[in-house]
Parts: sequence; structure tokens; C-alpha cells
Amino acid sequence: MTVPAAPDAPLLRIDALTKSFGGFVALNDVSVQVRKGERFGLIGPNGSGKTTLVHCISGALRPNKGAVIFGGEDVTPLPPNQRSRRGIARSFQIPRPFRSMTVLENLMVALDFAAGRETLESTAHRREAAMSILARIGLAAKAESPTATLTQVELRKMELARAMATGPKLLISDEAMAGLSTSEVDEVLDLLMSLGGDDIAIIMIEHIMQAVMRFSQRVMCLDAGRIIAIGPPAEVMANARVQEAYLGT
Amino acid sequence: MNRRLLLGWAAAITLLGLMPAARAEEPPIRIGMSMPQTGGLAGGGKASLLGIEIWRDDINARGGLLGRKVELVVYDDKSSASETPAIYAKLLDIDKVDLLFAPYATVPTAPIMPLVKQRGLLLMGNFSFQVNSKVHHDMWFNNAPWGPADSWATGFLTLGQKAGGKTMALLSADQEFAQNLATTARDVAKKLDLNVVFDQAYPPSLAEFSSIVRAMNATKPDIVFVASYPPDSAAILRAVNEIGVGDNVRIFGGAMVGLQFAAVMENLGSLMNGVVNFNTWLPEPSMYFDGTKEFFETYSKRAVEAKVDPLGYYLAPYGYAMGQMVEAAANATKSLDQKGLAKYLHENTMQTIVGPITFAENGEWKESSTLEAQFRGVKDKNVDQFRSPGKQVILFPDRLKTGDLITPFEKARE
Amino acid sequence: MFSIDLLRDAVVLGVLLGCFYAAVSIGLSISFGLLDVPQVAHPAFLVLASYGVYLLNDRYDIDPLLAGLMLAPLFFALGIITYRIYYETFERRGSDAAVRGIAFFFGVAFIIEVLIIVQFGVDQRSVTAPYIGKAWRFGDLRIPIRQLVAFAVAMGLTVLLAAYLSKTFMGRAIRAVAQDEEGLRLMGADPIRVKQVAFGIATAVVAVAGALLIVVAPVEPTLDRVYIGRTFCVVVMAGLGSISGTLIAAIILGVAESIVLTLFGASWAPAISFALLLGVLAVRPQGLLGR
Amino acid sequence: MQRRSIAFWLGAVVFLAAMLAMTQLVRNEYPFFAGYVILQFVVLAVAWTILGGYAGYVNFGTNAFFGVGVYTAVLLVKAFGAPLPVQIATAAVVGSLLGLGVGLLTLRMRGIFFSIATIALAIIIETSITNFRFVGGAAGIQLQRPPVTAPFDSYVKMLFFVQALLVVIAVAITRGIQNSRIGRGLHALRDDELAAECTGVPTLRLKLLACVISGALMAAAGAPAAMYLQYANPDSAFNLNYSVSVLAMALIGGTAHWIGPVLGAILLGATQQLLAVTISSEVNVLVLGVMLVLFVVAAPKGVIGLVQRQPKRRGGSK
Repeated sequence: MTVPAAPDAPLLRIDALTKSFGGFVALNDVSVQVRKGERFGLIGPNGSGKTTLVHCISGALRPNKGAVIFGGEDVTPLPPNQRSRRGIARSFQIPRPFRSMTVLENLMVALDFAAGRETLESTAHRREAAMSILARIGLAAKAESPTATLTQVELRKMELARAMATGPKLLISDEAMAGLSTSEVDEVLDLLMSLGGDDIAIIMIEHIMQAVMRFSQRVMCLDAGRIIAIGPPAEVMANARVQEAYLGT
Repeated sequence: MNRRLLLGWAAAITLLGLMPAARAEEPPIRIGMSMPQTGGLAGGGKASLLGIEIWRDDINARGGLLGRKVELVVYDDKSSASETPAIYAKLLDIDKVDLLFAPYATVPTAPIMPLVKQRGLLLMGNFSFQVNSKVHHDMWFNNAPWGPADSWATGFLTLGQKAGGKTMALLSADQEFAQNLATTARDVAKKLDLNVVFDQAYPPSLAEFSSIVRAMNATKPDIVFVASYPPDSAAILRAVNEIGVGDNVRIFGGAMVGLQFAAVMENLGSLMNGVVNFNTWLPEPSMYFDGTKEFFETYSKRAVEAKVDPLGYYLAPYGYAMGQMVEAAANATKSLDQKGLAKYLHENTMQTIVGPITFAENGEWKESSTLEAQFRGVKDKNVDQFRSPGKQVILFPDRLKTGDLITPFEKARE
Repeated sequence: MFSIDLLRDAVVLGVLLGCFYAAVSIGLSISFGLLDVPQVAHPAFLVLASYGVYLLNDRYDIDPLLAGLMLAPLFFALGIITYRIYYETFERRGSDAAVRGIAFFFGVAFIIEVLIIVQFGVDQRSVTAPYIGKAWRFGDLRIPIRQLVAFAVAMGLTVLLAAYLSKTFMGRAIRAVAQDEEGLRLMGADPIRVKQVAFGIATAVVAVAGALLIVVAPVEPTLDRVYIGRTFCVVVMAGLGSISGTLIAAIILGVAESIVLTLFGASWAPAISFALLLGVLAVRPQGLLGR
Repeated sequence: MQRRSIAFWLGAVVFLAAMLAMTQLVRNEYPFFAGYVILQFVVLAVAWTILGGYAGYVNFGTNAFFGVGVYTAVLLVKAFGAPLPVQIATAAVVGSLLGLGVGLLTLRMRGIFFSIATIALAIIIETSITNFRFVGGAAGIQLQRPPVTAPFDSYVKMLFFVQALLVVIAVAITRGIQNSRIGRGLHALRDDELAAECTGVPTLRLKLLACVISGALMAAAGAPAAMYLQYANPDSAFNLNYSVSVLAMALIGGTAHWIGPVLGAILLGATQQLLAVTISSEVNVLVLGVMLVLFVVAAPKGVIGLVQRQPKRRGGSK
């Protein structure tokens, strides 16, 4: 189904994306590319369009103009579940677990409908796969706990685990560190660093600058729906407009 | 003490003790029925039931039926057809009742017709309409003065034609009873050579009739036949009062269910003046038979306690009459054998508080006694005015007539 | 059977009927449209208010509309209590609040129905007022005055509520709570308290609408069942939470119903209004004036 | 899990055998009249739960699907004298098409729109039937039963057994859904539709599937009602009570497991039958209202929540 991408082709290409709500333009002509396995930081003040961009990539929102090309395929008209099957996974700014289920069941949902399900035919296999992801994330002990009993950091981890269970090529982490303590931030950051690699590109949206600096190979800064800077972390941080956007208001 | 005497006393006491016991051994006669006590038909159902209960108390006070006490077994069918099959199965198979009465109205009755036919049981109908026309059960007796199916419309339309009407408008609720009536009205109109210029069935939940009355007026009918249900009847009269129907209308009404119920009559008051509508009993001189007056004396008292219709003209006396007919048949045949009772009911004329009743082959009254009466001189907010004669003058049938039609409608409203 | 006169009359009467529908739906437009509370008992509250008005009118000869206004504070309190219970038992516990909330309000509606039956019996009731049973003449067009009253009340309610929601602090807070509870919290307003007041207002409006209900036509205890479909239809068609949309949707419905009644088969009237709703949902899911 | 399946099917066979034995041994007909109604509600409540419980989409239009079942049967009997199995099968097909139609129209939107649309649907269909003279229109229609098929000695007993068969089919299908990934997907989308989509769950397809199956079962449950009553009128067939009772039954029983609606339907259905022949008054309606309010407030997980205090959930299924 997917057209095999040329080796040097970007994993994700965002093409002149515009999204407006009524008169309010949340994204204005945004174009950017993310490479395979890249660790990509996305920053910007509140209301700058970060989450809108994530919604457009994951399919929760349809852009007014522009296209989202993933793995060489135009996924703009596809619903989120189709994009998930093609390898786009995400976490949410405010965690959205399946509340009536345990941690393990949350992951089972992902595995039940994941693209690679055929290799995990039996429930036992899938459960095994889920457990190994949980072990990797450090939630194995909580597998049978209802999500309602989880702490904030555990919920964040569970969301990442669930996203991983879909077998993604691109993982979008939407402020997974908001509201966590310093030690917890490091914990999640280490986790994200370890998840990324040759196969999985990660877009990390974050307010905590140290974390972004440490994590990202490239950083993009949005303000009022436009890209105001993109490049290596240090360069972007030094950018006057970025400084203004962050400190000026 | 003398031993013999002692024994004698003992025997006497034992006998005395046994005597009431022996009488109690004769089990009561149980009459089973469902009756709408909630839902749309509840108002009528409760009044009907009270009429039957008064008969039960009267006959028990007279020593019972065939010397046995009469007991009623009554369940609520919620005005719905889907409840009655289970209820009647319970009445027959668990409660083992001796006789069956049908619930008030056609819809709850329809599903039990096949059941009673299959089991060969006598069923006393209660104001249903043409429910036996397909089933053809020969032990069915509809306790309602409708008579032949078309008599209802015939009465009203003949009055209209006599008053010079040539065209007719037909406004009917889109529900079973009203639609059955509308069908006969169309047939009768054809027979009488009336031109049907307006024929609309309105939906049951309609809130506002202004536009439909306006549309009807545009066709300028001479006769307006309305077959409606309680909430709509009131709304229609209101709209008519406000919008008017024009001077051409000779006669208005016919089959508006609701104008027989005290609460509605009280609410509408003078709005009803001039309307010619059907009824089954009215406090007119021609309507009193043996026991009628006493019945209504009792009814008025008990209705207040039971919070049911304080007038109870429409259904209650017929409930009583239903009991009277069974009483007459049982007394004559000296048994509760249902075939025997049915035979008696087919062959004889029963005297009741609503007059003599004779049944036709199909279980309907041989002759229609459906009254068409005109409201006159009604004032607002007064229930008791309806207890005196002259407020609803009977125009039809001729043998019960107590006055003549005032026409046109607009004049009669003054 | 068609003429321009008839069509004109049908439209005029339809607009008036629509205004009546708007008046009985506007409370729901707040409670369900803005606050997302599945208030299935809204029509039951409406009928309850009608019976309250009936009582005041029958016993003390109070004008029905005035009686409705007198009941409004009582209903305001009733609304606050109802929302409190709903919040404590469903909203706060999250998850399937909607499903169980619907069931809860259905239960409440049934209980109200039975209480009315026990108190007033199953017969229909109506009120008397100088404007009931009379009509105004405009040439050969005659308009029932009670319909004009409904028109005036609906207009008044719409204007007042729209002004309240856009001009006052509380009103703006209510609109904000519908969109962004978090943001409201940041503004320093307690969203639960705001919602509680909003629900109270919605229920107080129901008291006035209940007066209108019994002015326009007699009521009976189970009348609420008819209005479940009708009021939700108006609110959804309007676009959730839009007060002016409610008026427009209700008028469209009233006119459509009136035209069908007058010019086509009357028996199709209920289907036409709901087909209209399905049509709107299919073409414009957010409703006519939806956000 | 395999053992559980064997136990389930064994239970189903025992249940059907018991029902069949009952029709052969019990002479008294009342249990079958009342039992039929309860079984019919079991099918409806179980079918409702597929969409309303698992997916959290409240169908107010149970009466629409039920009524469509009734009138499909009426039409087939009137036009072709079709036998009972044909009536039921056709009703199921029509019900599923109806489910597909409403689903396509409204399942893209939030749950409450679907609920409102089902109310609208019920009214539109009822109005259409009311205007459809061939099946009796507003006046209703009386129907003749064909002779009863052996081994049954009365038609009601046969209908009772047929309805029991439908119960087994409905429960088996619902159980199958619950234990499959479809069930897990429905649960996920009930908890959080966007999260489910982003986790790869094709929510629209699952909802449509649930709506189609649920609609088919509801219509199938309605089809034999035509022959049970030997009468049909729009008022009774499309009665709002079906919608409310079924909703109440599912919620009172609990919607997390198929046994919930079964228990709820038996409990509430039996109570209603009992009340109908005992108290017989407004109290009847009051009981429904009070039970609804009590259960949703005090026992949010229904009877099954009360029974299994500590809901030990597992990754697998049961």
C-alpha cells in the first residue's frame, strides 16, 4: 500500500499547512520535514499552534490547506486510525488513558489493531509483546492496575507505552513532562531518548528548555502559527525572535 | 350436668360454628379483566371500572350472583395492546376466573380476541369498535351503544344534511378509533351524496390546530365532522373559537372524544356551545331507566373519593349495565356455563340502567343508541351545570330525541 | 388545494408556532447545548411548571404568565439542586457520565410524571386568561392572541438571554465554561459554580415556558414525552448552545410543520420536522449556527 | 478461555433444552405469555448493550428498530403469508440496514447526536407506518396465526421457544463481540474516542458494525411480536416504553458484561410483569423511575457491579 520511500526521502513532510478556527489562524503556511529516526524538538509559547500541528499530523484535525506526507504517502485525507497503522503514534498533552481498563489492556487495544498484528496472531503473543513494552518503559509492575490508580508520571509513561505498542515510525510526545518533578522529568527524558533510534523518529513538544536542548537534534519554534526559527538547538535558542516570543510576552 | 344435654349443646355449637363455614365454602364468582389505569385511556378506564365496582357492590349487597359473592380481578394494561395477552393468560390460567370482561377501548382488546375465540370463551366488550369484524367470535358482546358500524356517522351526517348541508369536511386524528370512524364517515357521505371537500388526518402529537382549521375553512364546508381524541378535541375547539369556521357551517362536531369527560367540559365551558357531539348517556328525560337515578347518586359520591370523572356519563353506567347483563343471563340460565350465557345474551333483550339492550349476530348492539347531542347555554368553569338537563340536547336517535338542531353553527354558539 | 392566501397564513401561523417551540426549547439550549448536561427531564420540568401555573391560576386566579414568573425563583432553586446532584453523582466521577446521566434524567422524568398523576389525576388541565380564546383580525387573517403571547415571550426570552450571555460577567463566564473549563479556572471563576447558576437559569426559564405551554394548549401528565423529541430536535438543529440559533431553528420547524399541515397531508407533519433535523445533521453536523 | 467457551455453549444447550421441555410439560399457558415478554426484553437489552454499553452510544430508538421488526413481519404475512423464520430473518436484515443508515448519518458525530437522531428516526418511521394503509395504518391490523408446528401444542409456546432461541443467538453474538478485539475497540472508543483513533482503532467502522448488529437483533426480537399479539398498531409497536425500559434494563444490570443486560431484563421485566398483575397503578411507572435513579446513582456498574465488588479485571477476556 505504501509507496517505498527513497532512502534519503524524509519520513514526514509537512507541506504549507494552514489551519484556522473561524477567524483565528492557528497554523499559517507551515512547512517542515522530519527525517527517519530524528529527534525533533517543537517549542513555542502557549497558543502558538504546537498542539494544532500535532493534531494535523495525527489526523485529529483536518488542515484547511496543505498536506501531510508520511513515508512518501499523502495521508492528509486519512482518519487517525489509518495514520496510526502507517506508523504515526502520539501521546496527549492531558493524558487520555482508556479509563475503564488496566494498563495492560490499554496496550492490548493498540496491539489488537496495530498494523503488524498478523505476526502476533494469538492473544498470548500479544500479551507477551505488551508486557515486554511495559518492561522496557518500567511499568511492568503496574500491568494489572486500573489506570485510575496511576500517578501522573505513570500515566505519562503508560501513554508512551501505548503509543509504542502501535509499532510507530514516528512518535509525537505532546508535553509529556508537564507538571512533573525534576527527577521525573529526567526519567521521562531518558525514556524518550532510549525509545528513539534508528527506526523511530520522535517529535517532542516541550516547555522545559533544558529537556529540549538535551533531547533534540533539531528544534523548531512556532509563534502565532508561523515558524520563526528552525535548526540546531543552540542556534534556535539564540535567535532574537525566539527570545522575544518567550520573554517578551 | 346431664351428659345428653351436654352432647346436644356441643352438637349445636358445632353446627353453629360450621354454618358460616359452609357458606364460605361456596367460592366467589371471579370476573377478570384488564383496565387501562395509566396511559392515554386511563381517564375512561377508571370511570368504567368504578361503574363495574358499583354493580359488584350492589349485587353482593343483594346476596350475590347465583348465591355467590362476586369478586373482580383487575389489572392495569397501561392503555397498550402489548400488555393484554399476558394479563388475560394470567386471568385464565392462574387466577382461573369464571368470566371475562374486556378492557376499555379497542386497542387493548384487539389482541385478546383470538385468544378467547380459540378457547371458546364469553367476552363482554367494553366500548371497543369493530374489533370482532375480522375475528368473527360468536361469544362476543360489545357493551357499547354503537350498533352497526356506520350508524355513528349516519346520525351526524343525516342531521347535517337535513339542515341543508351539501359538502363535508372530515378532520380526524391519525389513530385507530378515529380512523375507523373516518372510514365509515366517508362511506356514509357517499351514500348520502355529500361532497367531501376536505379530508385530513392529523398526527396525534399535534400542538396547534390554527393552521389546519384555517386550511379547512378555505374549502368552505357545510358539515364539519371531527373525529378526535381528548387533548386534541380541546385544542381544536379553541382554534375554532379563535379562527372561526365561517357562516356556511351548518353543523360541527360528530365524534370528538373528550367532550364527555368532566375535566375537559369544565375547562372548555362556553367554547363547546353549538357543538354537536356523540355521547352514550346524558341527564336528559329520555335517558332514565330503572335504576339509572340511583346509580348516579352512588357514582357521584364514590367518584369524589376515587378521584375519577365526577360526572361519569360516558362509560360508568355501561360498566354497570355490563354487570346487569351477565346477572340477567346467569339468573335465567341458573349457571355460569359460558355457552349458555352466550346463547341467552344472543336471544334476549336485557333491561339495564342504560335502557334495553339487544345484540345482533356479530355481537354489536342490534340498534344504535349512540347519541348526537348539541351543547347549549354552557357557562365557564362549572361542572355541576352538566348535571341538569338542557345543556346537551339529544338530537339523534329519534326515539331518544329531546330537541332540534340549532343551525348554523355560528348562531348556535351564541 | 393551494392558494397564496393559504400559504401566507400558514407562514404567519408557522412563525408564531415556531416562536412557541423556541420558548419551550430555550432552557434546554442552555442546559444541554451550553452545559452538555443530557437534560432528558427538561420537558417533564416544563409540564411540572405548567401544573404549577394551573394550580396558581385555578386557586388564586393569578394570570398564567405572572404565575410562571412567580414560579421562576422556585425553579431556579430546583435547577441548582438538580445540577448539584448531577454533578456530584456523574460529572465528577467522569467516564460514562452521559449514558448514566440520560438514564438518571429519564428516571426523574418518570417520577415527575407519576407525582403529577397522583396529585392532579390523568385528565388534561388548562388555564383561563383574558388572552386565551380570542383572536386578532388582520384583514381576513385571524391570529389567536395566545400565539401572539407566545411570540412575545419567545422574543423577550431570546433577547434577554442573548444579552445576558454576552453583556454580563456571569453570562460570559457561562459561555466560556462551555468552551474551555480550564481557561475559566485560570480567570478565577469556579466552573462548577458557574454551571450551577447557568443550570438554575435554564430551569427558571422552563418555569416561564411552562406557563406558555399551558396557555397555548391544555396539558396532561404525559405530555412531556411528545416534547422530548421536539425540544432536542430544535436545540440540535440550532447548533448547540446558540440562543439565536434556537429561535431560528424553531421558526423553521414551525413554518415547515404549518405548511405541511395546511397544504399537504397533515398526517406527515411530525415526520417532516424530524426529517428536517436529520437533513441538517447530515449536511451541517454542527447545526445551523453551531460553533 | 476454551473451557469458558465450552461452559457457555453447554449452558446455552441446557437453557434451550429446559425451555423446550417446559413447552412440552407445562400445560398452563400464562408462564409462556409472561415469559415471552421477558425473553423479548432480554434480546432487546442485550442488543442495546452492544452499542449503548460497549461503545457508549445511547440508542433512544429501540422502539424504532422493534417496530420495524413488527411491521416487517406484518407486511410479509399480509403480502405473502410468509412463515415465521422468514419474518424474523427479513426483519433482521431490515433492522441492520436501518442501523447502517442511521449509523452512517450520525455516528461520525458525538454520541448525543446519535441519540437524538434515533428519536427522530422512531418518529419518522412511525409516521410512515401510520400512513401506510396496506399494513393497517393508524387503525392497526388484526392477524391470523397459521397452524402451529410440531412439537408445540400452542402457538404461544412456540413463540416462547423461538424467542428463547433468539436470546441464545443474541447472547452468543454479544459475547463473541465482547471477547474479540471488536469488544476491546468499542470499550476503548467509549472511554476516549480520539485516543482510540490515535491508537489505531477504526472507530467509525466498529461503531457502524455495532449499530448494524444491534439493529438486526432488535428488529428480529420485534418480528414475532406481530404473531404474539395477532394485532399490530403503530402506537403499540413504536411505544417509547420499549426504549426506556431497555435502557433501564441494561443500566440496572450493568453494561460491562453481556450477563448485565440479561440480568437487568429478567429483573426489571419480571418486576414489571409482576407489578402488572399485582399493584396495577401509577406505581408501576414509579417503580421504573425510582429503580433507574437509584441504580445509576448508587450502583453505577449495575447488578454485576454489586455482585463482583472487586472487579478483578484481566488482560485477557472472559
